[in-house]
Amino acid sequence: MSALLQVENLQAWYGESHVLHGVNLSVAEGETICILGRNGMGKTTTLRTIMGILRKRTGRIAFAGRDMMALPLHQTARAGLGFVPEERGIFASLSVEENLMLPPRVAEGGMSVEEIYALFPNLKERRNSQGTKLSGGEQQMLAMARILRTGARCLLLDEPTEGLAPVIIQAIGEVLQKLKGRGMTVVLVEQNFRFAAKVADRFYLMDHGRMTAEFPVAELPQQMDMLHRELGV
Amino acid sequence: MAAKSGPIPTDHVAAHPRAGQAQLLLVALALAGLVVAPMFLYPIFLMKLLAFALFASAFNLLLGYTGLLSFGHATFFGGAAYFTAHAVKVWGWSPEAGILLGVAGAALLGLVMGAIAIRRQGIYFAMITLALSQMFFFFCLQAPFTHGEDGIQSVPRGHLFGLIDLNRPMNMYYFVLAVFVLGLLIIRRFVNSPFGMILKSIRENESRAISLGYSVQRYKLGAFVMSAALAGLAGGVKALIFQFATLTDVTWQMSGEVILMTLLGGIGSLLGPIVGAGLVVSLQNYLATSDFPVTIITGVVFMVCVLLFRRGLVGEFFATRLGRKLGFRSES
Amino acid sequence: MQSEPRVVLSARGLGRDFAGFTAVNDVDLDVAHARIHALIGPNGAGKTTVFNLLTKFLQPTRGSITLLGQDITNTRPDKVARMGLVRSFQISAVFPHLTVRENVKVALQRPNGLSTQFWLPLSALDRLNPRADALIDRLGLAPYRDHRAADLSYGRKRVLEIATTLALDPEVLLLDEPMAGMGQEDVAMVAGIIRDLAAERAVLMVEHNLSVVADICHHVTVLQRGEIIAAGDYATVSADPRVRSAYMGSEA
Amino acid sequence: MTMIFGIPVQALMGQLLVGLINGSFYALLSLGLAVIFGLLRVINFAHGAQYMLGAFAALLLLTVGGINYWLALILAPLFVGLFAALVEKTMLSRLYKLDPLYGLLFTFGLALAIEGTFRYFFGASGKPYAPPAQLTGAVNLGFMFLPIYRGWVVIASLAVCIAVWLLIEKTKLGAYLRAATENPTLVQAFGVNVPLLLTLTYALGAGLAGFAGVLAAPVYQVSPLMGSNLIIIVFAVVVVGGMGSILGAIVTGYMLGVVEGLTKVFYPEASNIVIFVIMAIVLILRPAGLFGKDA
Amino acid sequence: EISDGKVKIGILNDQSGVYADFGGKYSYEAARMAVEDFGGTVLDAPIEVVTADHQNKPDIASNIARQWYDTEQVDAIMELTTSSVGLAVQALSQEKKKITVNTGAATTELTGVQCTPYGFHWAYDTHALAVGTGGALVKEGGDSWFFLTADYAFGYSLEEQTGNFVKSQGGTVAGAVRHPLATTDYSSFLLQAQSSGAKVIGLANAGMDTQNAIKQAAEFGITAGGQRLAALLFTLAEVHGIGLDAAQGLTLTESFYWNRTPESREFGERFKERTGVMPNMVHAGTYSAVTQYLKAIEAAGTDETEAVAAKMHEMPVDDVFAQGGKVGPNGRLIKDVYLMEVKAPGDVTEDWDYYNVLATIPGDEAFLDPAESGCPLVQ
Ligand SMILES: Nc1ncnc2c1ncn2[C@@H]1O[C@H](COP(=O)(O)OP(=O)(O)OP(=O)(O)O)[C@@H](O)[C@H]1O
Ligand SMILES: Nc1ncnc2c1ncn2[C@@H]1O[C@H](COP(=O)(O)OP(=O)(O)OP(=O)(O)O)[C@@H](O)[C@H]1O
Ligand SMILES: [Mg+2]
Ligand SMILES: [Mg+2]
Repeated sequence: MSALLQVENLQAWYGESHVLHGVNLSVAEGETICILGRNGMGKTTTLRTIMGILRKRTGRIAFAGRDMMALPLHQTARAGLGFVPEERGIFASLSVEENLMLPPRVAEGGMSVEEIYALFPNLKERRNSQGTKLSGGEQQMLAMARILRTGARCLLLDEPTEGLAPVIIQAIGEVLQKLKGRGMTVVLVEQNFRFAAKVADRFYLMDHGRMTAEFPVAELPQQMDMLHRELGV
Repeated sequence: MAAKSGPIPTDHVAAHPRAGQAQLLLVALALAGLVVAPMFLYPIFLMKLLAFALFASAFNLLLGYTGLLSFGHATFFGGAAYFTAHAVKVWGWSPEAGILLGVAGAALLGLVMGAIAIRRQGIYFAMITLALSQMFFFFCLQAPFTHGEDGIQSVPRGHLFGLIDLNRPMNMYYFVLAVFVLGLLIIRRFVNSPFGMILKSIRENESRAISLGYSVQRYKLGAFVMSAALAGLAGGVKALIFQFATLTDVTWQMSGEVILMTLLGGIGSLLGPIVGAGLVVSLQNYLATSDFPVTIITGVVFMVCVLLFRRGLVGEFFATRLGRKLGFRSES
Repeated sequence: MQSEPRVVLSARGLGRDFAGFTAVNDVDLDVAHARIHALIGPNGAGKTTVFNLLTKFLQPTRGSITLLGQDITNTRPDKVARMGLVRSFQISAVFPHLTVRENVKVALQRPNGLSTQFWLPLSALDRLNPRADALIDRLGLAPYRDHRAADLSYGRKRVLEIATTLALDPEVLLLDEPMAGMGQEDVAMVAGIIRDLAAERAVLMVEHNLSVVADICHHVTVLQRGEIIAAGDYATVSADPRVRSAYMGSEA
Repeated sequence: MTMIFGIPVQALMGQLLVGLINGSFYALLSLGLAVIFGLLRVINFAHGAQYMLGAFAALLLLTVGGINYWLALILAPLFVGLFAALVEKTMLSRLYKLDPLYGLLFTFGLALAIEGTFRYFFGASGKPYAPPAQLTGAVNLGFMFLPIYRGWVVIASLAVCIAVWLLIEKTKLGAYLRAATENPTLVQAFGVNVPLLLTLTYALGAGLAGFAGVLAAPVYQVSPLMGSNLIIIVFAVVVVGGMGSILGAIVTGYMLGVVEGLTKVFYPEASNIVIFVIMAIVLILRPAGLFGKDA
Repeated sequence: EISDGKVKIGILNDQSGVYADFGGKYSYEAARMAVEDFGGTVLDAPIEVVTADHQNKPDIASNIARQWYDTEQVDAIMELTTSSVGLAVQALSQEKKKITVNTGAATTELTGVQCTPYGFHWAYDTHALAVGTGGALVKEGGDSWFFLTADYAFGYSLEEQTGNFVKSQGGTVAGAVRHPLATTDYSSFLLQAQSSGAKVIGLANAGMDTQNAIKQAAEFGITAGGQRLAALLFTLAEVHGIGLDAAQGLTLTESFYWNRTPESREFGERFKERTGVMPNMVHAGTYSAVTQYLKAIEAAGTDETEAVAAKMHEMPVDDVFAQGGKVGPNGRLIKDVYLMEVKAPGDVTEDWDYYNVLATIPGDEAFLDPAESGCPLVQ
């Protein structure tokens, strides 16, 4: 089975500072992978580069057999990639519901608004208030929810549990399981190792702009020492 | 509206070890240039340049270091020009007293306008200052002492401290140069003071500054009044240079012009507004007596500058390798 | 523990409405010297709003607040900060174009009264360097001392923010999710720092990382839908079935 | 005769109507400006120049191409919009990432260049443009003589205002645009072709200015300077209405037309600045403008 | 005897604003034409004409004037459209001891309280306009007036002088409304004028303001309703600018009309050849002013200011612009002015032939007696 998302020797720069030094990554269809790493190692940058937001980049990115390097930014989403940014990106000038409805549907199979509201009752209750008036955690929910509607095949989630109450984290874990059941592919960046361990099939460890280790969830017990050393888990 | 700058490269080109000396040398050269300039160039033109450079620098004190875009600075410049002109012509005050009155008047106007506008931010701040300055314009239009469209004409330059005859162009020139240098020194000290540091941090993140215990309104008001007073200094001097105070100096176009000068040169650096003012004034001066259609050229120059030199001419220079070697940092 | 902890910050009947929506209602809170007090609760429960009310970034609709024996219900936020109540922000708040050291010095210079002196040169601030560097070292930011804050990664920005807050040496410290987005190794470090700090001052913090709460907090207040549903030490609170279902889920 | 403040009621009604007519120009112009500002965060200083372009386009279409008013009413805004799209695509779009000041500065330069060019080729004092034969003459309303053309101006501008308002508020377009002003990259990452959207928006705003220009051509002298002082007043209208609020711009446009009209009766010298007085008061009391959402 | 070996005349006026057609580049052409007609040299020294745009701002104007005098050896400055500019440059020129001949500005102050020994006022002034338009209309029965006045000094003095003259002829002033400069919409003011019931609406404004007011007056049926429109400062150039449809029936005063005599026709045609437009009183006046200045130099045998100014005060003015004109001790050129009525579009047989000359007002009536002008130089 060939990979749905294939990244080879990806390099990226912010202005003159070189941040990614040859990232290799491959994600099979329906798989959930998790990128671990300390602060500032380039996890966010990896997602932003794959998404095409950071455009000063070299290497190869293939998604569903298509070369993504030449694609203009707005086509990336159309190709089926969905992105939840670390800083959430809730729009202040839009209401919660408008925020939710904003991203265009790119394919069939996204969740319906009812399903989403059932999943995140807070959002339903606050749906007419201004997007950025939500609490930090609610904004995080909204950012997730927004992308679930679009029917993207592959989600890039940047620390989706940051600032969330344990119940909600649990709920998101369940959502991810459910999505996996539907064949969704997920690239997760996480600091919350316990959460990641529950949902990921495979782990990458990132250090200074490179992937330094890769192992399936089954090998987790053997890798704990290394993780402890690298991350302080 | 704080200026955003593009992504900043983390690996700064280290300043050359003798960068400080190089900068000092540049400043000394520039000063020497200004001292001998009237031998080669028309002194009135040079004085105009200095007056506007000071005005733009005063404006930049607010925009570049506090992030407040005032669209009403003509009030202080033109208002001070009227005050000085009136004091000198009608009351027979000495030039230095007249200028001081202009400065004080501008500071007072700044205090009033600032106190009203400072509670608002960004474009709203700009709009309130615009509105208030339009009212001041209307006042000037209607008040008898300004003589409406005619302005206060034939303002005597008088004798500085009762001694130096300012009617002699060279005396006047060196007087203006001294005022200009003094103004710049004040600005330089102001922005590089602990107070300036707080202004900078307010511009960067206002609520954080509040949470650290700073009453940001007062700092902003302080900067506003300072900027107004210095703009008034420029205006008062201008009235003596041209022996004239007119409505032109209190129109919104004048407020716009100083914004242009500052942005063209580059905000947030001391040199930027001076270069910007120099460019605009020279352009106007050159085009006024040439055959070119003035506005087309001015317009195109602005467009080109905005598109190609976004950090302003000086900002772009600082961002070049040479600029960084000389130890300049584009600060905005 | 010692005899009677001295209450430095207290709120009575605190409430705040937003256009018909009650975000905080009838909250009583006592924060004591040398104690770490945690405020937890589901997202949107009103924790940040309580912070905003206490620091006067928001004006309460109801209730009163007392800081160090003085009523601050109608005091301006900068005044409150000068009285010794300083907060950090949930969404990272640094001065992006200042260096790490300058960020800290902005805070350090305030109690010194240096900040209004527009006639002094910047070098007047040099005497603050040792104290700034000490703080920076303590929080592990030494390698980045001369970097602009904007260039730091997210987690380090949070650490910097704490450093800046500490520079004021506040009587009462309000920390809004100080560990959110931080790597595990930093979490442990920051938790240690907070524990140290609390020896000489009161700390009120919002935190979702329950292991940290369990570790270092003396007292926990649980908020839901703007109201207090439980209060006590961690063991008591975490045993409360309402807290479990509303906040912790089955995990904790 | 009944009097109000020493003015006969009849005369006052005439003044109110006249104010409303002028208000419809303000509404149309501020609508375009509000669209551009609200959505692109660009303070379009070239708006007055684009208004003038619309009027000149109509004039040139007539004198050079023999094209009548009605066709010009469609063609001239299209032409102005196209020109604006070109400017946006090649130049203005590079400035979005920067502070809004740069957009202002650029469009200011653009306005100077356009006006200068027209002044160079057509002189400053301008040319007349006759109203279409169908709309000449006037009707006697009893209290005043209403030129038929002015009546048409009110109808046309109301219709266009409502259409644009519906387009932006009632379609998803509005949400895209508002979001794109905050974070264009993210919106684009959601699959929206933001650059195209912005180009079209700028063209729409400029086209509206052009439309107002054609409407104005038979009323005012068509001159390169006709728009130069307008921008600042129209911008004040947008601010009073609440920046980003399309409805606010429209309603405030009409309202301020009336207020200005009344000022012309009671204190005519101040009629140019009454808008600024109102702006200052509104901003002090209601910082977000009459219709703006609180920031 | 010619300083710096040449005679340099500066034409300083508005070349990009609302008065660009009123004077503008055409005045510069008129000046050059005068120099060419004069032969290009005076006392064997070449004559040069320079020009600049003062953008209607007195401060810009006095800057340019100062620079011309200080660095470019300009000997005299002429044209100087708009009163504030005229006054500023005349005052500066007195200080610098240079001659100004004003052909573009209207204010009587130039030769009144602010007169100078070296300042001349050539083409027209507010007094002539008041007497011409005001006086003639009262005689025709237009005895009640309402003024639309631009809110600045020029507007006031035009209103005041015309009003006074109307009253002195037995007419009344029903009211006035003062509009800000550069107002675009006059409908509100026109309604007020309409409801005042006055027989004549006097437009005490200039340039684009007058143009828009006239245009809108037609639209609101002012003239159709029986009221007359009197544009107090309006010339051929502006009539051409708004077109006869709007301007027909308008009454105005000019001191020159190209289609009045064979000489003026010949001059007009030559001027049009060069510029594409027929001259108005400002252009013809500038031609005359330059010519007279050169004649004075010739007569004085030097370009020294004092001597030339004396000659200019002395010599009669006889050229295409003025016949039997004389210059008062206050610097005022006294010559005939003409009351015109703008023809209806159907009555025009020739391009630019826009006027019927209704009356000729003799110079002594049109202009203030120097003795009464308030000029301190006149005992
Ligand atoms: N806009 C930017 N400009 C310059 N450098 C940046 C920028 N954003 C990030 N960096 C740098 O790039 C490196 C990688 O940052 P990135 O945000 O990808 O890290 P991360 O692994 O996601 O960290 P965190 O866990 O803190 O979110 C860091 O060293 C950071 O300082
Ligand atoms: N300015 C405001 N206007 C309207 N509603 C607001 C405002 N600020 C907060 N709210 C609402 O009040 C509620 C409480 O918000 P708050 O930010 O205090 O939650 P929180 O407990 O800090 O949550 P989290 O853990 O997610 O940060 C939320 O539902 C939020 O939407
Ligand atoms: Mg990250
Ligand atoms: Mg919160």
